[in-house]
Amino acid sequence: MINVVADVGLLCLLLTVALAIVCTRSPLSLVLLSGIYSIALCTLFVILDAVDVAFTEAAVGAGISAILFFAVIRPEDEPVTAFSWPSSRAILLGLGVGVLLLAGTLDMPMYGDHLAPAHQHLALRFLGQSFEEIGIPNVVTSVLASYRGYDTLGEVVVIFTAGVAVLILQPDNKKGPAKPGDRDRFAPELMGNPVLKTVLLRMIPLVVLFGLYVQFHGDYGPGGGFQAGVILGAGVITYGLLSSATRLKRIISDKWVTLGMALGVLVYGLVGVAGLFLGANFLDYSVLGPTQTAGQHLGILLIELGVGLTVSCTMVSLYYCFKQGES
Amino acid sequence: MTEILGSLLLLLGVLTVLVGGVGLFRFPDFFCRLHSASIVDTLGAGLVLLGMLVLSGSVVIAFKVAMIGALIFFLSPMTAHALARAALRSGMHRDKPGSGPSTGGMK
Amino acid sequence: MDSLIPALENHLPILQVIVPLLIAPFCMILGSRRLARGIMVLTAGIMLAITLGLASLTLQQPVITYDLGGWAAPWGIEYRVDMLTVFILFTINLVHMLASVFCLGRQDGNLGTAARPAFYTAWLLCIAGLNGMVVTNDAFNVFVFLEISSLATYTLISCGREPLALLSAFRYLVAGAVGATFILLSIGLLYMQTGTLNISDLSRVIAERGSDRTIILALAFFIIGVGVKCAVFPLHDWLPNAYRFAPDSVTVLLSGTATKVALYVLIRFLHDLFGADFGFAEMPLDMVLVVTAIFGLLLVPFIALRESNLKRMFAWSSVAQVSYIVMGIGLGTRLGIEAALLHLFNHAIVKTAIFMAVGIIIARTGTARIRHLGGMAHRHRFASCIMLFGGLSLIGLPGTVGFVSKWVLVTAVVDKGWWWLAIPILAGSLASAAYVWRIVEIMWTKPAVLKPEAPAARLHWVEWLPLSVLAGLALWFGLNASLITGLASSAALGLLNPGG
Amino acid sequence: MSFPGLLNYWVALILLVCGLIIVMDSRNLVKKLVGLGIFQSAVFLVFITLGKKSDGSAPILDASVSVYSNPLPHVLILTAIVVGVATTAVGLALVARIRRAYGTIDEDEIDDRPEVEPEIVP
Repeated sequence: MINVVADVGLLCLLLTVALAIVCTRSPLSLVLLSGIYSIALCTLFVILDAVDVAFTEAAVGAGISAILFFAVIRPEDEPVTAFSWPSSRAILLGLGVGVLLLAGTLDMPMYGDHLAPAHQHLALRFLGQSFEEIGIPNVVTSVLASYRGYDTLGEVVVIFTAGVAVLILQPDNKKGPAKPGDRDRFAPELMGNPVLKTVLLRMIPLVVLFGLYVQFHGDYGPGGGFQAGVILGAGVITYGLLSSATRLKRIISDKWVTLGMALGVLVYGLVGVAGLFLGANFLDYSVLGPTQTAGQHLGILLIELGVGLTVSCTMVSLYYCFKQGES
Repeated sequence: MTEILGSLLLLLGVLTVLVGGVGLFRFPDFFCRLHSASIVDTLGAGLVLLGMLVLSGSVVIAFKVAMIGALIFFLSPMTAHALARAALRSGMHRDKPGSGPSTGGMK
Repeated sequence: MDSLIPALENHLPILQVIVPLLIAPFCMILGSRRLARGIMVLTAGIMLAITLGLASLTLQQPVITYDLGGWAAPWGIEYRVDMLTVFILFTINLVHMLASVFCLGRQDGNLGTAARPAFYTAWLLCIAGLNGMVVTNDAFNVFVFLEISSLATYTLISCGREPLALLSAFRYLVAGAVGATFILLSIGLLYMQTGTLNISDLSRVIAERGSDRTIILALAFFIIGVGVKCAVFPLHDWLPNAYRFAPDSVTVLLSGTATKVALYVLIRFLHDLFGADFGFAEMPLDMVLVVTAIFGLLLVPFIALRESNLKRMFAWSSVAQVSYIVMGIGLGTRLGIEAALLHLFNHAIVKTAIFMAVGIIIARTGTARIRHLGGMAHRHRFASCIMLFGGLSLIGLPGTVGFVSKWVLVTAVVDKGWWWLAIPILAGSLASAAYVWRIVEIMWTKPAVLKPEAPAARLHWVEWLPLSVLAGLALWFGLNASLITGLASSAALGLLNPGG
Repeated sequence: MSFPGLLNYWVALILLVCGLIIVMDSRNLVKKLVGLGIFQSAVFLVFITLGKKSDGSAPILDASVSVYSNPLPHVLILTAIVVGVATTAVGLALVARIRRAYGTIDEDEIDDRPEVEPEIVP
């Protein structure tokens, strides 16, 4: 009952924020609104039992996306009028499409229906047998890393591709490396503020610790390589914001970041190739250990490390690249 | 007993947040609003977390809730500080409501 | 070593994809542009070899499957190779091989030194994603690899010299992301009603349960989503500018591979997933596809005729040619698919050659404006002749490959009883003759507009070799069509009767 | 319990249309990307809703729980969210470059500029 109330309430919130976004023109307000939207969506995902997804949405929607958007928007983009209705042509088209789609939803199974076809076929085996076959309690991790491990390899490659893309797109810095005294336009208020520095610098080890916890606890609870990578990356970026990107680059240079990005994909891929050499199919972890579950455990541990490495390095690389574009 | 105590704390926390939300709308200028938002945020979230702490059955969950509480205790005032400082730096003053740079949808 | 080769044979389907996928990050680590280029061509060669290996395997065994992670089909992700797969793999890997040789001679893009190896990494990721889409038999896996190739493609396009390349890439990104999300939604709706993601399994379950409104909705979303990726006529908006502003080598690669793979996914999903009975008997899909195709092939040539930029003119022509392929798919018959496949192959070869020739001319003259090209044919004979030959093939003149596929298409149309469709096909060909003639007239008969460039740069082997191979193939398949028609027809047969 | 019924899907549908309207109607490149995010999130909502079982709990095996929601849509959406943020990152990098090249992120202002092509005198 309480779930349903929360579900409906959050749906209303989502609709309100989405409508506000349709009518808003100011980029700053848009980014803030989309952050609120993400948090609402993430809470809704918890209500709908998708804790891993909610975790990711929180890290991505409210975290990375917002940071990236803030790196791109500028005060001079703010329009004179902050609010405008969409054109009537778009509204009409949207309404038309919406009514058509509404008719298409009528055969769908109801909310929470136990007999819905989606719960019958594949899901039965994942829920019923994954513990014997893989031996970890978080079924989402089992499916993600083993049954559909190849999709996850694809996912890591997508992140890597985005990292490569942003590297290619970063403007060539012809002025040479930035001087140590350069102000960080990314977050000017963070630098040289004793309060922030005192609190946040002490937070960084905790953030890193939390990241490692999420990395290695993903088998038993929500979390895993992706979320851990985002958290670790956030910890490193916080340091960059507090001192300066130049300082951070002296500790972790661009080259190492790029290397880590590529290495993560290679780790994942080579775990798969190891299966080939041991006489099994690509990404079959069962042959990696003495027993099937031991092999699956080892394989999942390794590939999650690869995911974490690629994601965290890509985060830092994104920060460097967007930083570069500001000079 | 613990159940009643926990529920009371949760309720109190929610009410506090609600009051803060009203303050956010009713106060005249940026700094008053910030005041309402930040103090209430810390107290309200703290009360809710305390309620959850009381209600949580296991030590592990209680520990995690306590960690979240500690995090909010440190970070929430800090955020308010950063916001206030940013506002002050960009030329917003208490005696001139609504002054300062254009902030999009904000008045 | 002896034991490794038969073992490798079993793993060919996965090697086709993971070889480029894992070499790409390796390329990035090396960080050297020269090495990256060498590796890129080498990888292209290996991929073509793997395709040929797969082709020889499919001759013995019509369907090869491969369970990734060792999980049996509907639970894990499955790779599935049959004649049709091999046909498409051969097309795109052949084009990729030649395009990467061609790429060696280009100093494309305004890239910083640090970003150069990244360009080749993105190139490899793009082709890896496309190969992954072809080989997989899992609906969601299609989406994942579609996104890999798309992200890499946006990046490659944005490397173009002019700043408008950035805006074109952005517009393609938005259109492509909307299309991919439609495909994702379609997969979600299918999963909602069937509980499975494997394409063969999906088709079995749909056949058992029968269709309902949700499945119809899924079909509609799928057609729109994949239509954006194929640049089917009303959804083609991103293509002309993306092709025009992309670096020359990227245009060459994309025109022969990206839209072709999207068309393959369309064929695969319509027949293997939704089932021809559902799509063509229950739903009026044949009418929808054929009507959009008619509009595309009749209207687009007129846009091309008014185009002032050589590269974009041929990009428009690609939109028109896609319409012929869509018409073949829309017929839904065996002959229709055969015609679509033939045209797909021919267009991949011919358009790749044309864009190579265009790239060579643009690199020499420094302009792509059609009115600047007066008299160029006499200065750049080889490239201009190839362009002319390609243009004739686009029209479908007898003796060219274009004739073969259009002939089969007309046969298919008559066979289906829709003989009146032959009229738009002929009209479309005449219209394309108009824009090809315009180029010929300017390049051969008009006086030179531009001063001759300093010593006319000779053609490098990386320029004439791929061009000659493509022209040779086009000529050979045009004169001796039986081999390629045979392949296309058995691929179509394998699609429609998977058992026999 | 049949109350929410198809409500989640309908809301997802409205969000989908909202996202589409933003993408089509907006001329501001940043707003387009925000719209794209909403458009994608609507699809995420469809997937997650279809995986929900009433009175179910998160698919983390535990002796005290008997009904679990369907884990497969969660896996798919995890991947899709990551793909979405990757697209957004590439899009924003493009926007940053477009701003450097044109000094604006408004499509109308960019389209208004005449196309510069090397004009060569014969």
